[in-house]
Parts: sequence; structure tokens; C-alpha cells
Amino acid sequence: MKIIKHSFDGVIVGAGGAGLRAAIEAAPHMKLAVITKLYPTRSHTGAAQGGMSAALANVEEDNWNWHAFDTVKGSDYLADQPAVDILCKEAIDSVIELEHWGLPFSRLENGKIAQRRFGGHTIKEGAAPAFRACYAADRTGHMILQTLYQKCVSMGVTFFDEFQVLDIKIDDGICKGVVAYEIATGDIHIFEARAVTFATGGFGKIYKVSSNAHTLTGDGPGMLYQKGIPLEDMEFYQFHPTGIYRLGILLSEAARGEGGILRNKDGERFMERYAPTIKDLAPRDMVSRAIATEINNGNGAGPKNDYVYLDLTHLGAETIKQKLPDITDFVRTYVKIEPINEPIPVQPTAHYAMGGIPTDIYARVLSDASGSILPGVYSAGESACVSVHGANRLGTNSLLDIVVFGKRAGQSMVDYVSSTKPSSLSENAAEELVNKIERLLEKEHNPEYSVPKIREELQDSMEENAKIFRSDETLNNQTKILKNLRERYQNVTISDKGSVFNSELLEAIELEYLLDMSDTTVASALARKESRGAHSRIDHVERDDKNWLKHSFAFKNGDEVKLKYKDVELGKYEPMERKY
Amino acid sequence: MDITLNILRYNPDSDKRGHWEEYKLEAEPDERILDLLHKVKWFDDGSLSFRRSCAHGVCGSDAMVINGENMLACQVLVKEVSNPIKIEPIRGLPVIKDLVVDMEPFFDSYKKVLPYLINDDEPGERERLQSPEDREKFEDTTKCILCAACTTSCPVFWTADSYIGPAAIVNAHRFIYDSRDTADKQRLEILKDVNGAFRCRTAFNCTSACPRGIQVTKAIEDVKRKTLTIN
Amino acid sequence: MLNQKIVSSGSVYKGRTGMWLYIFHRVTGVALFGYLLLHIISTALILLGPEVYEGAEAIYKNFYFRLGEVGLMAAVLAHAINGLRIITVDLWSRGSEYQKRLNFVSLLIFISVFIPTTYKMISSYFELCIEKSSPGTTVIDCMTRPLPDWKSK
Amino acid sequence: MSTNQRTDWARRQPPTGGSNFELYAWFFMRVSGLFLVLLATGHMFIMHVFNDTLNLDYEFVAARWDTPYWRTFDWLLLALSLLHGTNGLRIVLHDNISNQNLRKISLSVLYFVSVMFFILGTYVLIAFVSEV
Ligand SMILES: Cc1cc2nc3c(=O)[nH]c(=O)nc-3n(C[C@H](O)[C@H](O)[C@H](O)COP(=O)(O)OP(=O)(O)OC[C@H]3O[C@@H](n4cnc5c(N)ncnc54)[C@H](O)[C@@H]3O)c2cc1C
Ligand code: HEM
Ligand code: SF4
Ligand code: F3S
Ligand code: FES
Repeated sequence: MKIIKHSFDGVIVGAGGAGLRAAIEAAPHMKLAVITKLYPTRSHTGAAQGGMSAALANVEEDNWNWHAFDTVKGSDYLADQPAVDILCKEAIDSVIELEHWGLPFSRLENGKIAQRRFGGHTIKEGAAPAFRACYAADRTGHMILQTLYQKCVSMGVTFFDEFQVLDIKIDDGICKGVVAYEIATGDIHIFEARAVTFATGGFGKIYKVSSNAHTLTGDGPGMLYQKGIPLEDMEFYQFHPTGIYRLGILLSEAARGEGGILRNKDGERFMERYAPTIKDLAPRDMVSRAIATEINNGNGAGPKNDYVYLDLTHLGAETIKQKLPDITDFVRTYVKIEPINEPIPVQPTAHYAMGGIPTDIYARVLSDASGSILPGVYSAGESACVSVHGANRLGTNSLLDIVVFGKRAGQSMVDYVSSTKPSSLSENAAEELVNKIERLLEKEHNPEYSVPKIREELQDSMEENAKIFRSDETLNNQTKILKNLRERYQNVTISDKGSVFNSELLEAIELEYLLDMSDTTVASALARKESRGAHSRIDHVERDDKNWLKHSFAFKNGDEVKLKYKDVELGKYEPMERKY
Repeated sequence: MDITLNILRYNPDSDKRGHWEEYKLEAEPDERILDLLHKVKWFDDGSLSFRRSCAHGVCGSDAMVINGENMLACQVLVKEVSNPIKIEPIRGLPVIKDLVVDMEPFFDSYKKVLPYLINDDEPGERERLQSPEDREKFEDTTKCILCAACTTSCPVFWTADSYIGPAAIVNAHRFIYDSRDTADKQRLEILKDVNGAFRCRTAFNCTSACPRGIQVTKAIEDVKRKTLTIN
Repeated sequence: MLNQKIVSSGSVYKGRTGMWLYIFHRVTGVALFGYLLLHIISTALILLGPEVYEGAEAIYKNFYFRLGEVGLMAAVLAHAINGLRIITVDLWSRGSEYQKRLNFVSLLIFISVFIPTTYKMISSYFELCIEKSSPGTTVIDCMTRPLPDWKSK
Repeated sequence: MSTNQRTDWARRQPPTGGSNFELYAWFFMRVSGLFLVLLATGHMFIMHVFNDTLNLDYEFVAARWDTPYWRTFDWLLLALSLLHGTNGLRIVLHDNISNQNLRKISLSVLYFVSVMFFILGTYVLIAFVSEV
């Protein structure tokens, strides 16, 4: 194991949409490195399908204030409204900027960017569904990721591909750099850097059925959590209504935006009962709950009554081919049915983390619930919680989030770097990590304590106890299970002792992050005695603005989670009942 | 269903040569090949290395030779291939370990074709306009996920690794046929090189290998003809 | 590609028709080039006068060589027809869309040209052989023995 | 393995030294191919199908080369197939020999052989005078 040292002004961890956007902003102004455990184009941003919203008003009248209203309402009023205003206002320029960089949006007849409808987006504060989501067929995320990467290539941004960051160095509350593991060789690289942005994406792999990639294990939040930085709003995890049955592969909301309909086993369009005005285009938390309720009431289809149908058969072959080519291909590949003729079996799938590393509107990481800033550390994208999504994210707002706040993270890095002096890290900065790795490599392998075993139990139990519907009972249960898993994790062993592409080693380290994510999710969920957005308690079904209009901050306290709270920043929109 | 997996293993730390390793396992017919690899890795031999991420054919991590053909392991179901299943790393790129190959030469080729929009005109406040017809012209080649299945299926690339490869040409096509781009001449200039588009001998392996269904050979032919008409 | 050789499995890539046609075109092309060189030499001998030239040509006058000539014909025809197919794919903007059909059509054209030419070449050999040889010569004799030299008779 | 740190490919200036050689070579293969269909298959049919090579002798060739028409035909065939074949082999060698020196040597041999054969063939076609 060699130890190699690099010196940079700034480092960006993660090359998904958020990381790349930050890089484009920061690269011209500093010595910058982007470190990513996957080749940039493999990031999960590329899986995003439906679109990114901006009130361009290309199809019909629109206004960013309406977009903000929808976002706040969709968030169940937990979002911080000043941040939402920024998101929705800067959305417009962000989309145009991406277009200028080459993003091949689908087009209207007049040559402008095409826009489609999406769940929870309305005009005139709820009057009717809005055409707001800019898209490129059903591979919008793919195009965003490609375009941002292309832009970075054209700028000559420095990448460290397939380097996994495993430690951040904070001295006296000031960021000094990160330590990374080169996957192809097993070498350790120390990166001196004053400014570090975490854009490591989500952590959907805490659940069994998930639309997330195998690599989405919450590395960024996990790393910071272990250093004592809190994680915000972890109880709010979004379940997307339409994952392919059992596989969890996502079928974008665009399917419903284009007119797809959800049906139960009797063929009934059940969303009419749950959201009479916008029906199938209600926000995700509501639709997921509706599906779960249908299934619980015995209205699910199939031998186990555990799924419902997404019906696209009335859309016609041409629309499907033009607007939903990829997702219908997924159905053909993995379920072997023809979506033009047959409805598709779907079930809610773990999808998006509203919570994460707490940041302010400049993407600066907060070190406590009172708003103190951790100098030099930034976060953007799914790993961060600004919070613009509150208790429930609206579809298309995340692709927006990654570019708007990715850019801000980059700008903040520039500001910080230009006003500070280079920091230095000593050779022994890698010590902690080297010890961790050597422990894993030296310990004799015992299959009882293998990574997959612990991880599988974790995912199964989280699926069982902390998914759409939660209660004191399930969450207490899960707390015990997690405690047990954590104990077993202390003894985790691996069989691969090699230095080249040792992915088993990395999976072992990632498992700890998954445990951190689960601990904080369950602890925050257990404490929050109300139902709001994606967090629904069957023992506290009402929203409780009096006591709970606040963000939870989960701190690491030994092996326990300590919770603190921070008030929501309100604005124009007073909390009101959320009906569609 | 009983499955036999034969995997071509190679560990640079301990092996002088690649060797076949056999694994027997239980699988459902509609499981992905990637799931089988995971089963082997997680419950049999943890040292097996392969790349993967999205598990549904959109990230391009897991191109490999499955029963003699390039595929994404996450995109093929057990029932679609004959048993025993033979798995090898993709060809023409140096193997790092097991099914993991060095992708750097591949990405270097990609970067050679100026894979980004070039247009120095002031774009203005709003989007550049593009008609749906113009947009359609390069739709096919925007789908590329840089998985390298095409390039490593190309018989010319196996023998001549200096060939820039179909994937790079596909990505050049994406911009050459974009009405907003102004640098088609520059890209065609690059692709005129000995190792450029004219190296392609229309073997069509790339087209059959592409997991995104891109008409790769057609894109290459478009580029060749365009070069011909521009000069 | 040192590393490749270490890891190489020796197994064959299951390419489709296009890949085999590419290999086939290359093999026939190289073979034809080789033959072309030989052919130039043997033809050049003509400058040395009738004896030398015909002496050299006489080597060719047996049944095995006729089979070789059929093979040569096959190579030229196949390379030519496949070459035309490649030209179509290259120069016609929709050629690659019709790749499978073009393969099939090429095969059909090849068969429909190759069979009659082969028939003509083989039957003509036996006709000449039986006509020029002493009475009683059988088809088998024609196949096993060199032809008589009827010119210098 | 070296680190993947790279900045060297950042550039926007047009690549230099764009020669059209490969383009023309590629196009030439197609055009010469078309001519060769007439010339090479034509030649094959004349020699092997309409005539029989068993009848091929000095006189036959002499009679054929009596007309400048056939000498031109054969010379075109010689020139085009040599050029077409040489360029084809050039590509084959490029594909299969990655060692730069070895490639240079084998290409030189190829070009030398082709030129010699072209000279030889041309000389035969010009110098031949029937002795009969
Ligand atoms: C199937 C699917 C469809 C979606 N559709 C939509 C949609 O239509 N509209 C919408 O708005 N949103 C959508 N989303 C959500 C949205 O795509 C994601 O939230 C967003 O792309 C996240 O981007 P990111 O940049 O934060 O992270 P990612 O794109 O996930 O990138 C994470 C990066 O971090 C790197 N990384 C992680 N850990 C480490 C480490 N330890 N060291 C180094 N690098 C590391 C990875 O290599 C990767 O480059 C969808 C999500 C999914 C899963
Ligand atoms: C009869 C008509 C002929 C036609 C239509 C024809 C056509 C072609 C074409 C189109 C190619 C290019 C293949 C590609 O780029 O994929 C080619 C290659 C080639 N031809 Fe011909 N050709 C003919 C005759 C000949 C002859 C007579 C020779 C021998 C001297 C020959 C030798 C070659 C060689 C060596 C190649 C290179 C093969 C490769 O690169 O794989 N061809 N031919
Ligand atoms: S063209 Fe197809 S096969 Fe080639 S890299 Fe792109 S997606 Fe993969
Ligand atoms: S396989 Fe290779 S030869 Fe051309 S058609 Fe595809 S690049
Ligand atoms: S794992 Fe992403 S393409 Fe297969």
C-alpha cells in the first residue's frame, strides 16, 4: 500500500450532476480535483428519467412563484422557503445554461424546449397540472450528466476516476482535505485541500427494493456523521410509487405525466378516491401511500396481492415510442411484457433522500442545529439537505437542485479559496484510514460476519419496519435490530485480501455508512410523532405544525443518535392543509 | 433452476495467466446475470471483481463477454442465455482483475473527438432554437452510455488497439449532426486519421453489441460519407 | 497488449454474419493478392518464348489444378460480390439499415453465378480430357492423371 | 498503474496535420473495386468460362495481345488490382502489426514488391512481341 500526496485548493467528492456542476463553476478559479468512485458518466444522475422543472412557460403561462408554491406545498411545508425561492427562480437560467452547453432537450414545433406535466406541479397555485418539466425523452438525467461531463472535458477539469474518498480531515473545525483509496491499486492518496464539496448522491441501498444504484451508500453523509456533523431530516425518505414489481427499477412519473393511469386488481382508477383533482399526478408520498393502502386493503393484484398496475395501453404506440422509450424498454427487458398492450405491475420503491448533510443556501455545511458553519466544507445534490424538498420532494426538482446548488457549492468554494491560505496535511493524515483497511485485511475471514449477510438483514429489516408506514412499534423493533447489526459489524470480515480492485473491502466500509444512514433515519423517525410528507406514522396520522414544524438534526453520540431541532424558515406561504 | 457459471478469472497479485473457474448455483429464470455474479461474490467467492452500479442498463459499468458476445450483465436474464454460462472480460483493453478492464484507453479515444458542443456565437438570453426534425437527426447517438460494448466487440479494435473505436465515432456523430454545433469540420478532421473512422470495415459487431440499440454502424457510415462530401 | 495475451481465453467471439464476412473478405483479398503475384510471374515467362511459357503452363493442366481454379473463381466472385455489398453499405445512406437483406442478396447472387460457372469449368475439363485422350479414358482417369499434351503431338 | 489525473487533453484548437490520405484510400478502394468487377471478374470469365485455360497457350496470348485493346485491358487490370491489393494489405498490416518498427519494415517490403511487380507486368505488356 503506497501513500501518495496531492495538493489542491479544492476537491469535489462525487461526479454526479451536483459534483460536475460545482466543478464547472470552480475549476477556472483554483487548482481543483474531482474525485469519484465511479467513472463520472456512471453516476446515478444518469438514471434520472422524467425531467427537470423550470417555469419557462414554453407551452403555457407559467411563473416561478407558482413553482415555488408547488414545491413548498409538496414539501408539506417543511421546506425552507428562501431556499425554495432560489431553487425556482434560478431554475430558469439553469435550464437555459444547460441548453447552451449542448443538452439535447426534446423540442416543441417552434424549436423551443419541450415541457411536460409532472406530479404535484400546477399552475395558479393548484388550478390545474402545469407543463413545467423540461425533458429529453425519458432520459433527462442521462443527458444532464453527459452534458455536464462534456463541459468538464472541454474545460480540462482534473478527474480522479475510480478513487473512493473514505475520510475527511478536519482540524480545529477547519477543513484540511480528504483521504482516498485508489480502487485499481489499493494505494492511499492524501488530498490537501481547503475547500471540499461532498456530492456523493443518495443512500437508497438501506432498503431492499430501491431505484438506487448499488453504489449509492451514503458515503458523504456517513463520513461527515462519523466526524460529528449532524444529518438533517433523515426520517424523510421518498418512496416512488411506480417501481417495477420486485426489482424496484423506476418507471418515471413522466409515464403518468403523459397520461398513464394507476389501477388496482379490479382495474379501478383508485387515485380518483385519494386526490380527486389531480388524481394520478398527486405528489409521490400521497400516491405511494394510496398504493400501499390499496395493497393493505386486499386490492393489490397478483397471487400475493402485492402490486398494482400502471396502465399505458391507451397512450398509443407512437406516444410511447416518442416520449417514454427507455422505461418501456426496461419493462420489455425485465418483465417481458409489452407495455403498449398490457398494464405493468408496479410497487413503491425506495427512491430519494430528502435528508442529508445540512447546508445553507450557499451550500455551506452546517455543524449544528443553530446554523454554525463548518468552514471549507460544502455539499450539494442528493447528499445535501438545504432544505428545498422538505418532507417530500416533487418530481423533477432534484435534477434542478443538483444544478442550482451544485453551482452555488462551486461559487462558495471559489469565495472561500480566494480568501484563505493553502492548508497542509501531514503524511500521517492517512493513518486512521490505513488502520481501518489493515484491520479488515488482516482479520481472518468468518462467513458469519460477512458484509452481504449483515447488509441483507439490514435491507430486509428496513424494508419491513421503516418504509412507507411506520409506528412506534416497528421503529422500536428496528432500533433493536440495528443495534444488533451494528454489534455484528464490529466483527465484520472479508475474504479478499488483495490490493487490486478489492470491491469487497469497499463494500465493507460502505456498509458502515449504510448503518449510519439507517440509524439516523430510524431515530429521527421514531422521535417525530406526526405524519408529514413521506414520513407517515400510523400511530400519529395528523400533521402537527405546532410541535413539529422543524427540521431534525441527528448527531452521532457514541453508538447512539442524539437529536436536536431547528425551526423551518417560512416565507410567503403559510402552512395549510395539503389537498389535491 | 441449476446454473453453472464459468468465469475467466485473473488476479495480478497471484496469477500468471487467466484461468476458468466454475461455480454452481441456484437461480430464478428471470434473474439478471448481474444477480448471479453478485451471488458468487457475496456467498461464494468474495474476491471476484467486476464493475456495476445502476443494475438496469443505464450506467454502462458492466459490459462483459457473456457466452461469447458483449452484453451488459444487468440487462440479460438467466432464461435468455444457454446454460452453462461463460463470462469473460471485454476484449482489446488490458485486464486489471477478473472482469475489470482498464477503461482509460477507451475514454482517451472518446476525449479525442471533442465530445462537447462547440459554438462560439453568443447564444442570448434564451435557449437556442432547434426544430424537432433537427433534434431527431442525432437522437440515436445521444443515447450512448460509454459502456464500451461496441468498441470491444470490434474485430478491428482487437487487432489494432490504436483504432479510435465505434464509441468515439458515435459520440462525434452526436455533435456533428447537432444543428447547434459548429465544429463538424474539426471532428471530421480528427476522424480522417489512420486510426479514425476509415479504419472501420463494417463488421457490424458493434451494432449488435450496443445495449442501447444505437445503430452504431449507421452512425459511422454517416460520418464517413459526411467526410467524403466535405472534402 | 501483453496483458491481453496473459488473460486471453482462446474462445471465439460470437460475432454475427458481418464479422465473418469481414474476415472472409480479408482472407480472400490477401489470397487474391498472393495469387496475383504468382500469376504475374507465370505470365511474364512468356517473354522467354513459347517453350518456357507452355512448360510452365503445363504444370497447371491437371484436375487438382482445375479444382484450384474453381476455388480461385469462388474467391474472386465472393470478394467481388461482397465488395459490392460493402460499397453499397458505405455509399448508400440507407445501406446499413438493410444490412441483413444485403447479406442475403449477396449470398443469392454468389450462388446463382458460382454454380453455373463451376459446372461449366468442371464439365469443360472432362469434355476436353476425354476428347483429347486416347479412347477408353474414363472420368476417373481424367481426375487422377495429368492431361496429355495435345499441343506438341 | 499511473494515476488517472490528466489535464493534457484539454484543448479546443483544431487538430493539426489533417491529411486526406485515408479518405482517398478508402474511396479509391470502392472505386477500384467497381472497376475490378468489370476487369477482374471479366478476365476470369473470359479465361475460365468462355474459354478454357486448358487451351491457354503461347499462341492464344499472342493473338490476344495482338490488339492494343487487350493489352490496355490487361494493363488496367494489373495496375488496379496491384494498387487495390497493396492498399488492402497496407490496412491488414496496419491492423495486425502493432510494433512500429516491424510495421515500417513490412510496409516497405510490401511497397517494394508491389512496385517491382508493377514494373515487371508493365514491361511484359509493352515488350512482348510474338515469335510466332
Ligand atoms: C431512477 C431514478 C430516476 C430519477 N428521476 C428523476 C427525475 O426525473 N427528475 C429529478 O429531478 N430527479 C430524479 N431523480 C433523482 C435525481 O436523479 C438524483 O437525486 C440526482 O441525480 C442525484 O445527483 P447527485 O449528483 O447528487 O448524485 P449522483 O448522481 O448519485 O452522484 C454521486 C457521485 O458521487 C460519487 N461518490 C459517491 N461516494 C463516493 C466516495 N466515497 N468517493 C468518491 N466518490 C463518491 C459517485 O461516484 C458519483 O459520481 C431520479 C433518481 C433515480 C434513482
Ligand atoms: C473483383 C472486384 C473487387 C471488388 C469489388 C473489391 C472490393 C473491395 C472492397 C470494397 C474492399 C474494401 C473492404 C473494406 O474496406 O471493408 C476490398 C478490400 C480488399 N481487396 Fe478487393 N475487390 C475486388 C478485387 C480484388 C482483387 C483482385 C484483389 C487482389 C489483388 C483484392 C484484394 C483486396 C484486399 C487485400 C483487400 C483488403 C481487405 C481488408 O482490408 O480486409 N480485391 N476489396
Ligand atoms: S454506442 Fe452503444 S455499445 Fe457503444 S459505448 Fe455507446 S452505448 Fe455502449
Ligand atoms: S464492429 Fe468495427 S469494423 Fe466497423 S462496423 Fe463496427 S466498428
Ligand atoms: S450496472 Fe449499470 S449498466 Fe449494468
